[in-house]
Amino acid sequence: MKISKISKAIKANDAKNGLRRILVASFILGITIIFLFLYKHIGSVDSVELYSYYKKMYIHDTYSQNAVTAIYLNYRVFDTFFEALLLMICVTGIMYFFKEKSTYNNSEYKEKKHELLEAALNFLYPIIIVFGIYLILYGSKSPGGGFQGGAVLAAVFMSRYLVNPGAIWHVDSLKNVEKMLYLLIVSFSSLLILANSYIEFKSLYLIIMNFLIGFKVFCGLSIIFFYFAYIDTDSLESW
Amino acid sequence: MLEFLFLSLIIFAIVTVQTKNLIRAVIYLGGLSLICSVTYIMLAAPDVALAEAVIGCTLSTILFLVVLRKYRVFNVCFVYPQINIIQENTNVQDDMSYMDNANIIKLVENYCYSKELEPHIIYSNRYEDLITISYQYDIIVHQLGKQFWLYGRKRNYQVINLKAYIKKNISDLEKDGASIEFELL
Amino acid sequence: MELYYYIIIPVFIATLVYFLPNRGSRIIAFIMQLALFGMSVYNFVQVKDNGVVTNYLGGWSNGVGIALRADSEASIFIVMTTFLFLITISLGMFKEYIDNTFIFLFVILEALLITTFLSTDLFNIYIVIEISTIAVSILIMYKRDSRSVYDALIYFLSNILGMTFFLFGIAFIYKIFGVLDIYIIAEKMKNINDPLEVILPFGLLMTAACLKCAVLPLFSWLPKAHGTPSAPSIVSAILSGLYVKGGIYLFIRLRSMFQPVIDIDHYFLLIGVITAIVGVILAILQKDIKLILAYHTVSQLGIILVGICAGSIESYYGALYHCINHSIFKALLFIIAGIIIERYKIRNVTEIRGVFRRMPVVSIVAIMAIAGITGTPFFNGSISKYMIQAGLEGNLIKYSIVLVNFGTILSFCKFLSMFFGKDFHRDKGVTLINLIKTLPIFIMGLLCFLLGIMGDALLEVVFNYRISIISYSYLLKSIYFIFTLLLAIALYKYFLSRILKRLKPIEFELTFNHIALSIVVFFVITVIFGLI
Amino acid sequence: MLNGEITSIILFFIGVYGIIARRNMVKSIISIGIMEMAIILFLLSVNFEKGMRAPVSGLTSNISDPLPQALMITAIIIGVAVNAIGLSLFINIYHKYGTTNWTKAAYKRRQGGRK
Repeated sequence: MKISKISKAIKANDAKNGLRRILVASFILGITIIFLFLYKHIGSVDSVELYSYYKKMYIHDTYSQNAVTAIYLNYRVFDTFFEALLLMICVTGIMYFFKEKSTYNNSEYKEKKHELLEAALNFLYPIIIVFGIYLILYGSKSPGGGFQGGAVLAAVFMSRYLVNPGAIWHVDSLKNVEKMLYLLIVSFSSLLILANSYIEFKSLYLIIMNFLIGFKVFCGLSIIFFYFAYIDTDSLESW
Repeated sequence: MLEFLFLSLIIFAIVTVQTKNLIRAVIYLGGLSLICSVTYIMLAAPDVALAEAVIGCTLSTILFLVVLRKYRVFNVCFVYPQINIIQENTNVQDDMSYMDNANIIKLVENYCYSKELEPHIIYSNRYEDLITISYQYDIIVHQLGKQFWLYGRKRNYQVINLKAYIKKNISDLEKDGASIEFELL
Repeated sequence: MELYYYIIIPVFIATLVYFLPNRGSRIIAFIMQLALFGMSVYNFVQVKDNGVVTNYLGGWSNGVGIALRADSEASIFIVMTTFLFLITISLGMFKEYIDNTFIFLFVILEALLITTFLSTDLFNIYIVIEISTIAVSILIMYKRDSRSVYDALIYFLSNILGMTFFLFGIAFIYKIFGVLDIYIIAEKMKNINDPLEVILPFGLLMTAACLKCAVLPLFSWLPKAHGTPSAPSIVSAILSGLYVKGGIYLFIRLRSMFQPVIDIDHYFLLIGVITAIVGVILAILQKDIKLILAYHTVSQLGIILVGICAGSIESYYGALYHCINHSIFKALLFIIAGIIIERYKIRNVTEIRGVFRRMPVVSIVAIMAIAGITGTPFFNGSISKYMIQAGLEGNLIKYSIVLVNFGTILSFCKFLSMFFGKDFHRDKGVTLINLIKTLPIFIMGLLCFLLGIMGDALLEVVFNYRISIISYSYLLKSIYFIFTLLLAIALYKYFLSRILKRLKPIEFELTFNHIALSIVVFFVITVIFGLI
Repeated sequence: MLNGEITSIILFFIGVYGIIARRNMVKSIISIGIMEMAIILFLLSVNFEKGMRAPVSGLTSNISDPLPQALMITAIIIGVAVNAIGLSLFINIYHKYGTTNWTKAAYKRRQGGRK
């Protein structure tokens, strides 16, 4: 008797939700069609000006073989400046939302160890690390760059967690390294922004910047992942 | 080739939004991200494709999965030892009611639904599991006849809430003559 | 001097402070603020003398790189920013929750705001607003209260959603014009004849800007973010006083960018009026101090929007002047609300009594700020509101602004009643006047008065605009104000206070799904109005 | 018939549908992710024509537009930061309110933010 009542209520609720979703879907469908119609009438005003400039001038201006790197490290380095800041603020926020833990070596994770996986990954680590560093160093010549390389290096950190969740990590030093790297990024990018025409070593500059950004991104993403993996439930409860 | 990729993008997006199960939705999002990455290569943007593959596909998906794994599932391990062990404890020989565990399981499940957790119950009859698997489970229910022992970790706040919940609703169980002991480790 | 220094110095100092011990960092931040304020005043004088300053970062001109541009409006906004941050940081020096992380985020927020005012690149503005959204959502839950987690999530996601629309708009702009610099786009906009060709980027960008300005259907996040219990009062002051002005400034620039093709000022005028009325009605119905102030921010933003879109120069400059005035008295009111909450430990206006006896200096300053916001003669609000009203056409809008002002006075009668009456709580000691703590708020209270007395002179200096305040009409207005005030007090005492005691506080609350729906609906309506 | 821009407009509105229709918080974050992907796809296909080559290794003729690519790397980083912050706030809210549903959370917020 009771169960039938409950199931009836659940069914009624489902029907209501389904109706709402159909209404929303038809509304959105209508908007999409209007949007596509307006998109067909979109104008164009000699819109390839900037594109053709970059196409012609990027090697001459920046000594970079990769046009994308030329843009984000030279023409629009001000964006990159903020992008690195974004990652740092994100890390600050996550550190704030998940309060810091006093000890990281939880015995509860210790038994979870996959030996086969570990053996396979031990073989793979050097390859991944070399690949990441290659992406960073050759970012100004071939596809890749600081962001991608840093993320690949952070993947190493994550796979270590998958293999051996009980390992002890020293994140505090990573945090300080991140701040230090950001200060260096700020100084270097300011150098370019304020005195671009006086810089002689532009190709060296690209490599240094890529290197700094790569390690900054590595630190940031690793810390984010670390805090997610070892969320301290006590700290969430305490406030 | 590109048209095919575009079509699969749309299909994947619809499936991702429509799926009820969150974990599946996250996996579909990862797949969507991977197809996007392939599409970017076809659009002659290898830098973006690399970034999307590493950051969008791998890292975001892992973050989602870590969050979901920690906070959607409530693992319950139900242990009832084999009969020969019970027979050594002679006081429960008279009837076979030790098999009747429905009430306490229902209680735990009700608690989970009220907190929007997914109860994940595993039955076992091997005594030694108690020790070896203790790190994986939020709570372990150990039954001997009409006696139940519940073990949970002190640091797990859900277990503490569950204890309060069971204390509140203990009268249903006591009707059948069952007794419950709750231990925080 | 390069404009880049206004961004690099706060960012560099904030990151450096992150390393240092807590005690020293406050002093460094304070000294940096002082220097920055001096620099911004210097910059303002420079812009005043030599005209618009444009710096091309990295030496790439013509939209290839990113440019910073300071005209007289941007430079006065920067002076305002540095001044308010100077005040708030000097007030925050003595709070125990101020640590390195807080100073880092707070000073970074300043740098981001300055960049919003200076940058001419659409994508750069997008990144800056995105970062500031993250920083603000951390700052508003800085004191860790379980209610504010929800507020922070709503604030965060609805703003991110708005900025997604903004990014899509940027994508269309890039498709049409091929550049990202606002001023170059404005030049190219003259070649476009049909509004149909740019209606999509217009709708998308304006939706995001209006979300930041918190107009009618989209303001649900603002009271939550500004009035949330866990936000330190100096953060609320900055958010309500300054941060929303970033949205207004964005709106002004986007509007002038699209002006040659799409001009739908009458639509935004209507929205502004409705926002002002709804905001003030909701403010009257609140009991929580911070929420009252937050809803007043909504209604004042509506008035500013009306001034910008009214179509006459007088009300446009009036709106800009009202931005400055509003940031001063609203920040001051939030700070005072913080002091009162700290003393009384309750937030309900109907329960707090006898503030004047306990904190006389603070109360005098508060009354000055209230005089500013209600538009009392000789205070700053009266000048800017007078200017906005003078430039309006059409009786309906004029009377609705009068109505809004009456509502503001009525609502602040409720606020005013807090200062009198008997203190029901035990602790009766008069607060000792700490000179260093009181000096900043005293300066701000004085500014409310000075900006009123010397309003015409200041307007001439800042905007090169001479207003002609006819003394006869001003006198008439003063008499009219006194009459309104008496009416409002009577209405409050015999009618409203009794209703409020029984009434449960009504909040204009939407869940996130409804916020998203309202954003989409707003977008559709904007597009329809743009095409008509 | 399907080109990159039309696909991305459709994807964008699928994301919008997800945000409006689904009441789960994680679903909202996922939908915002889909919208961001759509915008990235749009910008990359703005100046793209068939047969273009990647703007790397010193090519200067017939290469795809490098500017959107540089911008979109930024957008991807912003996306992961938004995901991380959104998820961490979500975990907090889940702990405090015990729900992942927007409507229920709004109700509980009105009650004073307890479980």
